[in-house]
Amino acid sequence: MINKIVDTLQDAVSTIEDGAIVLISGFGESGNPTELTHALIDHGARELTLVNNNAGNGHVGLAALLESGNVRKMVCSFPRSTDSGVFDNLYREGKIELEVVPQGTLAERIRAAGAGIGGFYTKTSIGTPLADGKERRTYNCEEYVLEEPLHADFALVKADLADRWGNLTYRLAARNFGPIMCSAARTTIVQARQIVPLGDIPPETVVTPGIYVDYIVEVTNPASEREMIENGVHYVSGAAE
Amino acid sequence: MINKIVDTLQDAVSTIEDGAIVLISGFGESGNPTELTHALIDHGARELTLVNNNAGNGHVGLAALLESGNVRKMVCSFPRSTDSGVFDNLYREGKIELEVVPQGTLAERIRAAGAGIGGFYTKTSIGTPLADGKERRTYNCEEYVLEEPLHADFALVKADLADRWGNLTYRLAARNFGPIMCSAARTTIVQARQIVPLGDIPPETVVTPGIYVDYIVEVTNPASEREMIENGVHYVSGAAE
Amino acid sequence: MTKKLTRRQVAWRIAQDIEEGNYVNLGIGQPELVANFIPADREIVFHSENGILGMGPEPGPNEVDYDLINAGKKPVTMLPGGSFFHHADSFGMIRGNHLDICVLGAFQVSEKGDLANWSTGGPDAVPAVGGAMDLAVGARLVFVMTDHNTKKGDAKIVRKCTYPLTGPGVVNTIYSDIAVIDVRPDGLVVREKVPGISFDELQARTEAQIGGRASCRELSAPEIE
Amino acid sequence: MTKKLTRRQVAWRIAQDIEEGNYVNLGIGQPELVANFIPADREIVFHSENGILGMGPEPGPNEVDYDLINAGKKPVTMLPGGSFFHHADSFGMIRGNHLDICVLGAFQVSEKGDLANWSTGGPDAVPAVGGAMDLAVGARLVFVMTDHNTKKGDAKIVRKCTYPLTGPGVVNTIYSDIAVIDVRPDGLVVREKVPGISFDELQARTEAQIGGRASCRELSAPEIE
Repeated sequence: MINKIVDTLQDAVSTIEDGAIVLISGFGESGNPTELTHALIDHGARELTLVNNNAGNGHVGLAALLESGNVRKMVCSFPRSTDSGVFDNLYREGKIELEVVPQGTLAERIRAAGAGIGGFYTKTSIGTPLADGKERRTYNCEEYVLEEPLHADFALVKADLADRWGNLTYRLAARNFGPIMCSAARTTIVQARQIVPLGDIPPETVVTPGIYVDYIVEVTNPASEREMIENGVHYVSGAAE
Repeated sequence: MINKIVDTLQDAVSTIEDGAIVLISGFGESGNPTELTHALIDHGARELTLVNNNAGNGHVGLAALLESGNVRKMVCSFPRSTDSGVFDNLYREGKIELEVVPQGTLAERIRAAGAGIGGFYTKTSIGTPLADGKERRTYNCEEYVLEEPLHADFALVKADLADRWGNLTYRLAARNFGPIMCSAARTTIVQARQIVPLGDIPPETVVTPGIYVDYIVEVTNPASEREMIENGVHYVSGAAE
Repeated sequence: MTKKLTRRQVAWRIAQDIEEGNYVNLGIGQPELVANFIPADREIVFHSENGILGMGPEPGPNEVDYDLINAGKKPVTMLPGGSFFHHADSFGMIRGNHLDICVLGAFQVSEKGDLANWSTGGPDAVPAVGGAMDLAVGARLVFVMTDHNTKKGDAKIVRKCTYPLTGPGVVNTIYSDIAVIDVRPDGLVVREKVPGISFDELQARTEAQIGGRASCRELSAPEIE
Repeated sequence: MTKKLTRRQVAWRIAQDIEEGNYVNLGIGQPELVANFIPADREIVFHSENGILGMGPEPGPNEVDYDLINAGKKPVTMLPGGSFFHHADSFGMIRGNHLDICVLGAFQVSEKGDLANWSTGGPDAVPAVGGAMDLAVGARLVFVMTDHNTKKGDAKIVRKCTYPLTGPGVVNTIYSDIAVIDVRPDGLVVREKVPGISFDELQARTEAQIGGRASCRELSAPEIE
């Protein structure tokens, strides 16, 4: 019997190795796999490359993972926020590498990796410093830049419902990067708010088919990063102080 | 008030002009917009280029449109079928141009047109005659071929539910080419089994967002091409004989 | 005396140029104000980069749900007819020219419609681009909402942008606090200017050459608190 | 006496090599038979190019719904846990190496694993490729199900394909009516052959050079009506 459900967050992230490229879902604070991210901090894999739209807030979730010192490189479209001091400091001190990618190009590169596309042309960034040094092509009298797929070793994704085959749905706008990240990673690890019996998700409303998912762990009441930040939480491996 | 609903099939197809490139949804007999296709025959636009996975069956729907003499070129992945005599004869008599595209490349070219991609690289067809004369690129030690987006003037698509904004759902596997074709055409024309009040389709289960749709006409009991073929129907403009 | 528009009045002015049935993306920050001033008889569908069509107004205090936020990460609501989709689909929608209008802020706009709005090129700044470059090339019409001059009085509408570009030749219309200026193939043309400023004064506050002296109309907006 | 396998027995043999939890696409025609012989204790997820995961068995006469067909355009059913998606997503799944196995028919397979299964290159034939080229490059393992020789007795397992290719170097294992042959970097290796045929006889019926003389085992299948 196919059963992708694992019992603990620790089990779910246990195969993430040093040097891995890890996609982390979420935008703002919708769709962040905070519990999986904290489990990755505890797991302690080092020299990671992370991919997310942003670069974390406060001292929880993605920001706490950055703060752990285990991240070598951040790939994102918008690292700045009102509360992105952890990343800002690492960057200014030269302790982390940054690759800034336009948001749509970031999404399309992830999608391309999942869909077996060996590169694509976009008009986005033509005429800007972000196109410097990249191959170009003229199509239909307009200039396009070549972008390559963004393959990853792991994806950490937050979903709403899941079943034992790994079929997923997402809540509201928390869908954001989840479906494409699930498809682009060699191993996809999902925290779902609720695991439901196989067949409970109607086949027309499955958003991520189970083929893209490897491990699922149920996190019934996922933390609000906003509330943690407001309460001054600093996540440190093994203990929230 | 936004209202994309039109009263008649005739109104829906009335802007299709001679020489248009027309995407037609469907695979086998699931998702074929048979009534819209017949309306296009009646409308009489000439010198059309059609895009569909196949090339029609019997003498109804797509096959009847081919038989009308109004089609200059067919773009598809698999024109042959047990009952594709109309196309076969046109092709053997040199009366129609054929562009054969691998099925996944066909789908991806349509998707690329809708998504503003100016070309993409696929491994599909490398080493085969279908890659002859096309640009290539090596990515990650493997060879890929460049494919261009497939833009269209019109799409004729069959959906299940629709609302006045043009949001769509599809029945079962009848989804096939519908969503990508809606996005790739300058004007998208939809026949829906049922038009529902705005808000009746939950926002998480909308498959085609209304932004991709221009006209909707309700066809409550769409014809079964299979039954028509079994009953020997030959669709001819203005009358089924 | 020059009667320049408030930001809310500029937002009002932009809203008048958004037509019934338009699909519109409002950039983060000031452009978000535009949503408040859409004429009541027009049905507009608002898009957000994070995968939403059909955003409604700000939620009431008991309706806030942080799984339902806009690109600016502020809570929003959904109108009947809205839909959710993933990020690749959302930016396919943007890049594929399906949005009628996007409204963006600007550091600089050039006389050719070049837009610079993501980086001042400072060596210490953390570079961050977000979806601006995609919106700039993707939307059918790009409206810029900006003060006409910087706080220091420098021109923001310039011959050539000195900041790194977001996109070349992408801007269609500039809505400033003192003028509405269209970017045309032959250069910038003032469509409207506020009363109390002469065309020469407007030119003096605009580094780029502007045309439309004879045809430009009055830019006015209702009092908005 | 050579006891060659029936098609259903070949399908059975292939089914034995499909593992618990595999995602599998069965090509149109003979390969579809494989679904009937999956061991009862293995849960397999079947994919169809037209946008289905989790296909179940043929429907009963009253369950037929022509909106639920497979790539061969035959009515199917859905298992609990199935899902629908559009064609671009379906072929993204194929090209993106997410399928574990696809089973395809063949006109010819070369000693390098080149596959020719879409065109005999005849000048009068209507060219038609469908999804074969995508499956050939996309699936992690490509199994070929084929008669060992043509009806005329010609070799189908050849040094070099004479028909136009579907994909170069894509085949992993050939399941014929008399042998199971793996395509390895150093050439073809017979894993199993039916009793009653000597290795030399098998080589004589195979244009390509075959190895595995010492290690090959017996190919057998239960009687299937």
